[in-house]
Amino acid sequence: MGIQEQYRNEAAELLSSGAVKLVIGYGEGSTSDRRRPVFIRSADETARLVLDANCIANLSGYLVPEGLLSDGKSVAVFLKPDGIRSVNILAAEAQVNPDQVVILGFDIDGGQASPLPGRKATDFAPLIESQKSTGLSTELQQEADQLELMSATDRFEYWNQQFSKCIKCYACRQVCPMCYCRRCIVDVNQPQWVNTSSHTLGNFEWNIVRAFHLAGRCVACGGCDRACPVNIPLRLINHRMSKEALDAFDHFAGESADQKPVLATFRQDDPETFIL
Amino acid sequence: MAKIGVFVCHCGENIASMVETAKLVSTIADHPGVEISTEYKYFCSDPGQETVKKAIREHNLTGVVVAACSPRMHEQTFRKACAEAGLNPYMLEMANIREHCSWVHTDKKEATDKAIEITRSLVEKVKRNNDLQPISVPVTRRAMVIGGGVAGIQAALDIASAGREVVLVEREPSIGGHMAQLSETFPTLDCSQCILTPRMVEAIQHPNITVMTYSEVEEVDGYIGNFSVKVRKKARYVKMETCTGCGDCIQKCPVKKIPSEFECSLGNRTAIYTPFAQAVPNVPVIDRSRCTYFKNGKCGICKKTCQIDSIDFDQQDIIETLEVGAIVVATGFQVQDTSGYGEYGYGRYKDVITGLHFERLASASGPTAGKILRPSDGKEPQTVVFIQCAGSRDVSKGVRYCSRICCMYTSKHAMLYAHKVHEGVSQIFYMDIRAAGKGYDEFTRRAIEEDKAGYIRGRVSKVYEENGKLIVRGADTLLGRQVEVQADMVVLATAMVPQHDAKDFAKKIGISYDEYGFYNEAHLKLRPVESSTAGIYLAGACQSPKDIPDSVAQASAAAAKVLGLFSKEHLEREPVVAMVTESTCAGCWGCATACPYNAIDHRDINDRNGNLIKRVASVNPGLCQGCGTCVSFCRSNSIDLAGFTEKQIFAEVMAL
Amino acid sequence: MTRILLHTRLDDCLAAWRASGYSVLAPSKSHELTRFNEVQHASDMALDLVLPERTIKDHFFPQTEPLIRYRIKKHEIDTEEMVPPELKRIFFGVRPCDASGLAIDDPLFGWDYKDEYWFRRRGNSVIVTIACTSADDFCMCTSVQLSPDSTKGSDVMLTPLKDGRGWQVLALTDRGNALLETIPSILQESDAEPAPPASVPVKFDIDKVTAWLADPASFESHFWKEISQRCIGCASCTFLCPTCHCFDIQDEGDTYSGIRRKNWDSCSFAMFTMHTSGHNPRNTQSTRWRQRIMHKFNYYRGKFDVNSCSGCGRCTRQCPVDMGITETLQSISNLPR
Amino acid sequence: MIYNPFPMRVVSKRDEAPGVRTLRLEFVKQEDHDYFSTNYRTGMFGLYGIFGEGESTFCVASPETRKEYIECTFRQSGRVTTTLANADAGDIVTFRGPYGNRFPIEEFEGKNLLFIAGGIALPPTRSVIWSCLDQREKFGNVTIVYGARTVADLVYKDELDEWKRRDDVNLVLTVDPGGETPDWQDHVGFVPSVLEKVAPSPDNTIAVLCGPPIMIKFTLNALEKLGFSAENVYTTLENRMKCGVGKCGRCNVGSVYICKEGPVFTAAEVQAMPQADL
Amino acid sequence: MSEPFEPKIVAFVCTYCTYAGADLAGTSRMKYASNVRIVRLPCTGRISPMFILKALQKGADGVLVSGCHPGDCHFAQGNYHARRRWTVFRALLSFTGIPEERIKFSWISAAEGAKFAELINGVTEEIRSLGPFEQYQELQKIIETQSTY
Repeated sequence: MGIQEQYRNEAAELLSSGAVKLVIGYGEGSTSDRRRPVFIRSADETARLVLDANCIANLSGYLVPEGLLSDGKSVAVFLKPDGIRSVNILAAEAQVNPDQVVILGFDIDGGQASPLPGRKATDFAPLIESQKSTGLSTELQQEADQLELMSATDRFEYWNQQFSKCIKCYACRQVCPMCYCRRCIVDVNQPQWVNTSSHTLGNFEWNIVRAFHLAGRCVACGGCDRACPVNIPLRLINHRMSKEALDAFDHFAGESADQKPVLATFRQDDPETFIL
Repeated sequence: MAKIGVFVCHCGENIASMVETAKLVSTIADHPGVEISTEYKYFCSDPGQETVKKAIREHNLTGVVVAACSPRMHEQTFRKACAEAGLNPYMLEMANIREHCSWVHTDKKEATDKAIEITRSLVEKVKRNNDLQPISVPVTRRAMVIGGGVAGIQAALDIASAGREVVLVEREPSIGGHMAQLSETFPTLDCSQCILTPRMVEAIQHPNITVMTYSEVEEVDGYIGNFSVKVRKKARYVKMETCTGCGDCIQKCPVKKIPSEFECSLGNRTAIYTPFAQAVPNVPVIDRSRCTYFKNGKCGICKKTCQIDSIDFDQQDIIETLEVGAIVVATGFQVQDTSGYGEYGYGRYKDVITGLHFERLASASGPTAGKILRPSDGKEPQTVVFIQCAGSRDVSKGVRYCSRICCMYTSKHAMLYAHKVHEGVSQIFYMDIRAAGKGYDEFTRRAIEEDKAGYIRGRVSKVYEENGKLIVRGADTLLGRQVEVQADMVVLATAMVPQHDAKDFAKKIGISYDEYGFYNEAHLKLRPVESSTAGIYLAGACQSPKDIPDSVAQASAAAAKVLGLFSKEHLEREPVVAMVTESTCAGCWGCATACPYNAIDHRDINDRNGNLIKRVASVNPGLCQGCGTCVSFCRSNSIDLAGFTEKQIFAEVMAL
Repeated sequence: MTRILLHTRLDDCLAAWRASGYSVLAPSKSHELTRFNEVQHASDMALDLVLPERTIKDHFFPQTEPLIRYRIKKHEIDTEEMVPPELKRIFFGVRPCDASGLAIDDPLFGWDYKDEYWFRRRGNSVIVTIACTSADDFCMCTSVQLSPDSTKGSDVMLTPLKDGRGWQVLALTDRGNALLETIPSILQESDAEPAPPASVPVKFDIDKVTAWLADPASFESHFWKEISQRCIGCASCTFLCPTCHCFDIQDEGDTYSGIRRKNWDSCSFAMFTMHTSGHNPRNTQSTRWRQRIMHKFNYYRGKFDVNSCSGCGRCTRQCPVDMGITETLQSISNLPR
Repeated sequence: MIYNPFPMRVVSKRDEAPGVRTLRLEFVKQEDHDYFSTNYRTGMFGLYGIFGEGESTFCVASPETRKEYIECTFRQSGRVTTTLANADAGDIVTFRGPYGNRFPIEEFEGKNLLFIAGGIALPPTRSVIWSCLDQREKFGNVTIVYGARTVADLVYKDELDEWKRRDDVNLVLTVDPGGETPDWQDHVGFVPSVLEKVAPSPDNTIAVLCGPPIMIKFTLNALEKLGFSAENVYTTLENRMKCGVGKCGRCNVGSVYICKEGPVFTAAEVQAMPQADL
Repeated sequence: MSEPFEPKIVAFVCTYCTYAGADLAGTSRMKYASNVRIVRLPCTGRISPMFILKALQKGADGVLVSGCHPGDCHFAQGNYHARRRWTVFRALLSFTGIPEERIKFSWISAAEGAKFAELINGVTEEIRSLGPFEQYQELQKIIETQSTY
């Protein structure tokens, strides 16, 4: 039995037993290589679920909307390890109750989706631990290194070009499971910290602020990068933040549901090489 | 719009000689919202202040900027002037054009331009200032002291003697703490119990002190002036009200071979017991885990023995809630578990003991009645080796810090030993001798010179047994050679560490602690007896290793702080506190995690039917100190700091 | 016989236009994004794209546009209107859907109050459209009563030749004629056959859809909740749409001066209709998606007699969660009657 | 050009109720005044602004019979209204308009008029009231029913007194239960129930009804009970607006743009709109 | 000869240490460059990264952020929190090409008037040698002149 069949059955069982009220998974998309989020509420709909190597979106953000979990019932969600880490952060930041989340975990490797054992976020702790020890993506690091090698002037020019494309559609924010704020900082107008206009200055401010807010929280699911309709390499800026959190503070986002936010905690011996 | 008055002070020549005040005045006069802009020689003088007040009244000013010296100098002066003229004192800002400008620059044009910019920026800020009212917090003028050791007793007595009620909570059956266990005390060698027991008795008899022994703090709610503390009074099974402390029950108790905690297991106690003879209160407790009656329902000899029927097997723990205005934490320390030092043989060889054991051996009321006898065979040891820093200042196995008392008590032990075993030889391995304190260095000199304590500078690598003798192998770093010393007994100067449950306890009462579990003072230098939480004070070794004089001094200092707080019925606090915009708070609790003062709580927002809509952050103005760390954490800008709001700072920057 | 323009003459053509004072914008790729940029050479152009990622709407209704510069003084405020330049511009290689988008928005921007910011840019721009000979899975012009060779909104229509050497050229408007008059010697007469237009399958029955939308009962249909369940509420569909025209007006500046700007806004955003009181008529994503569809295919149509959609398919193509107008309208046309 | 406002000078300001303020504005430039005088009719609205903060939409509260100035009454809530509220006499603010449609008061001539308003919605009603009272002879009976949450929340207290004193106006005041003061002489109760109690005749009567959505809903029921037809009830809608001229898309509800085709509608027209989007 | 470039520098400091240190420099009549404008905050913990961005928007060529030495914070922990934010924010700014040399962080106690004066001179000199931060200022100029397409 393939993973898709296995997970369809499992989803059906969870729904028919009443263990969960909803399964958030992937379904066929508008083209053969696209998958779209689907919301399955009864066992007989589970045939709509698809699970293969095209299922790359991090669905954890769909757990957050107000009211979904307020009835105390559970929801099952298809998640890759990045999504599981997101759930941990959402739990740590009191946005979801992890006891209400049944994880249908899988990973994609070599063009294949394979099941991950475990159903609760805590079951995946060893997996996440091993990811932490492996470190951040070397592909991203190589890409980021290209930028690090540039002079500051060139790097500024690079981002100037990238950010000048931004149209402030906020797809990056809306698709991000971490952007659950009831009111985004850009929508604060007293005072207007971030220029809302999508000129390059406003775009610089927006993208810098978002990256800062994701520091130590981004799990590199790549959602924003894929969502960006103007192809800004957001993955790089977010990766840089993850790297800083890991290198300077040994903080790997979403390690556990009781991880404290990296910017709300400190150690007395935190590094401070740059302070005069 | 706003009507701002700008008052440019010459400060005699101090400002006027470097800043062209006339230009400053006229430029600022053109700034939107500036109603009046004027200059004067000394605005801090009485006529100067009068000018400000008059302008406030005549022009109905909504804000004032005094361009003069540092706000750290005269902010209070001008706030007061504003208030007297009917303007909220927080509608004042000071543009520092003296310390930050005229005094430090040499070019008139540059200084003038800078003064203009500084002033403009503060005009923009003050336009957005809000009327603030000092926060008034009622104070319950009753204190709680947690921990009945010498520090706690001292703090309680000081507060009580000044006429305020105190509740002294001790988790053991008797107050007294570690000091009660000690034999003599350095540097005077007076008997510890002789000086302590009178204070213990004084405490329990003091009309303003309620002593709650065998009781533990379960929960602390509230904030400075208004704490609500839940205390669990553990069941003693002996009625406090009637027991006379005759001790008959103890005599008759058939379970006699229980290692006594007070004696560090060098002696035994019964199942119904007082920890030591001079216990205060002198009322026994039944150790439920050891008592035959509680095990199988048979026995009850104590009950039968008691002539006044003070034994009550049906007693239950009682939770009592107490309202207090201040808390002194004096929960003390414990000695480090030395099991990590396998090479010293502690636990393997009976005659390797800790300093505290030695105190009991040397104590006249101890298991050996003050004779130094070794635990293995009860013989008098002829050679004793003391090992200092057996845990302290050891990054690899022990603790990084110095425990501060070990040098002194080791000297004391060597002296006591010499006094009791006249031919005995004592050898002390040490790293440094730290004897800073009144009479301390003289004391160690005495140990060396009069009582022949042999000091060997170096660390011990191993203690082992050979032919019934302990062999201590170590280095003498002064002579640069290995030494081996035969010993009949080895005493380890173990480190002082926080109580095993210190961190949990800190979380329970809401104070912060360091990496070891010692409680953090609000400021290491300037606020050493205040915890990070307003209204909670620290005394004794719970804050850091301390000897008796320091513990007592800190206890008195904490008591003084409490009494200061209790000097008024209401506490006035600066209104510079954080406030939450509930409609946009997402309840991520980052602010609460970051807050150094535990000033941020959860608040439930319910609909009309009482159903939870959402849970948001809520600032307790009694606890908030106004640092603003929460504000810059909040991703959605849902928390702000009065006096330094986002709007104010934004305006200040955008005017630069 | 028709006039044709050969690929090989395109550079001459560009030179002639520039000499006549035009700047030429064409699809090209820069910094990983395809859009209309000013080009100097034919080789800069990316004419084989089905569609550039961004629309030409951007050049008539910029994402952020200064309206008024203000200087705050003590008792007065100096203002200065910032007038958009009336540039002579040629948009070369526009797709019929994008060209239609401009024509669809014209009545809105001209509705009683004329929005000069739009029309000053419109007035001197020449739209040179190239009919589509290929399409992708997302193209849907045929479903909204347009076509891969639709001339709507265009001034000049270029139809690719079957032999691939160039285009048939047809001026559609006076502006188009005037433009061609600047390059008489570059065009040539030919009877080369045009390539057939791309085949774009019809994806839904627009009449059925509009009829359903016009039915007041449909407004409260449960359909909206289901179809929009995965919508994340970003504005990539609206901002990439050739016809979406909503905007915001914002002041930006410091203590002393600033600029009032007209910025793109989107009905997808929760803040769009939020009153200061906190009341929000469209406070859920489904009501916002309903508004978007209703506005495009019911309200706008009722007012200006045209659907506010040109079938470019960008909304689906770029949607982070694979939604879009096509799926919604398909689902509507498949609803049981 | 299209989005350029008129500079206006604040002449005076008045506190109406807690958080509610009225500004009287005069034109700085004659041509702006001329434009306004030519185009303003009661019911229209404008965008009031301050450069650096933005613009906010509310009605022109002064009547079409008094065009020397513009009055606006608003509640301080957001960034713009807070700044406007802090404006003093002499300060420069801006006005863009007048926009929208109007109450067709010439069609009301010869008819009885019933004005109903709740809370902060009196300002648009007040504009029509004065526009009619200033040519009192053209209309039949005039009844004004006005209610607020509390006595303090009643706006235009001076004018209420004036209307009360006039014998050609029947003023019915009410406050919500619990909102009355000890010396309150008038009704206590919600507007719809007070209206039913007063029971004005629907014959030859036009009703003008302004208030929060929930009040409108219940008052319309009451009017229906009293025999008013929805075509004879006028109301005005307030939505979030940015452009005011039918471009920015914000105020689109159903097939109408409130700013262009409104803000004045008959109850019948309002009922035809998708209610959920209001 | 053109005028030498005078950089505009904005400083965000805590009131208990660095502001007091600056006061001490004043009372000690130390002399330093006049390029720095100070914004006073209660604690470095209050300093949000947004402040730095706004200073740059206002044309600052350099930004200085300063507070109490670790362990000396009046509010016990504010500067530890601040230090983490700075670490992260600095990395972020640097990665987007905002030169590290333009954003300075320091600890200056109330007793370090001399250090304050030296620092101001040092930072001013360094930023003067870097020249105006034209790249960022250009962004502001674009706003004032053009639409963004």
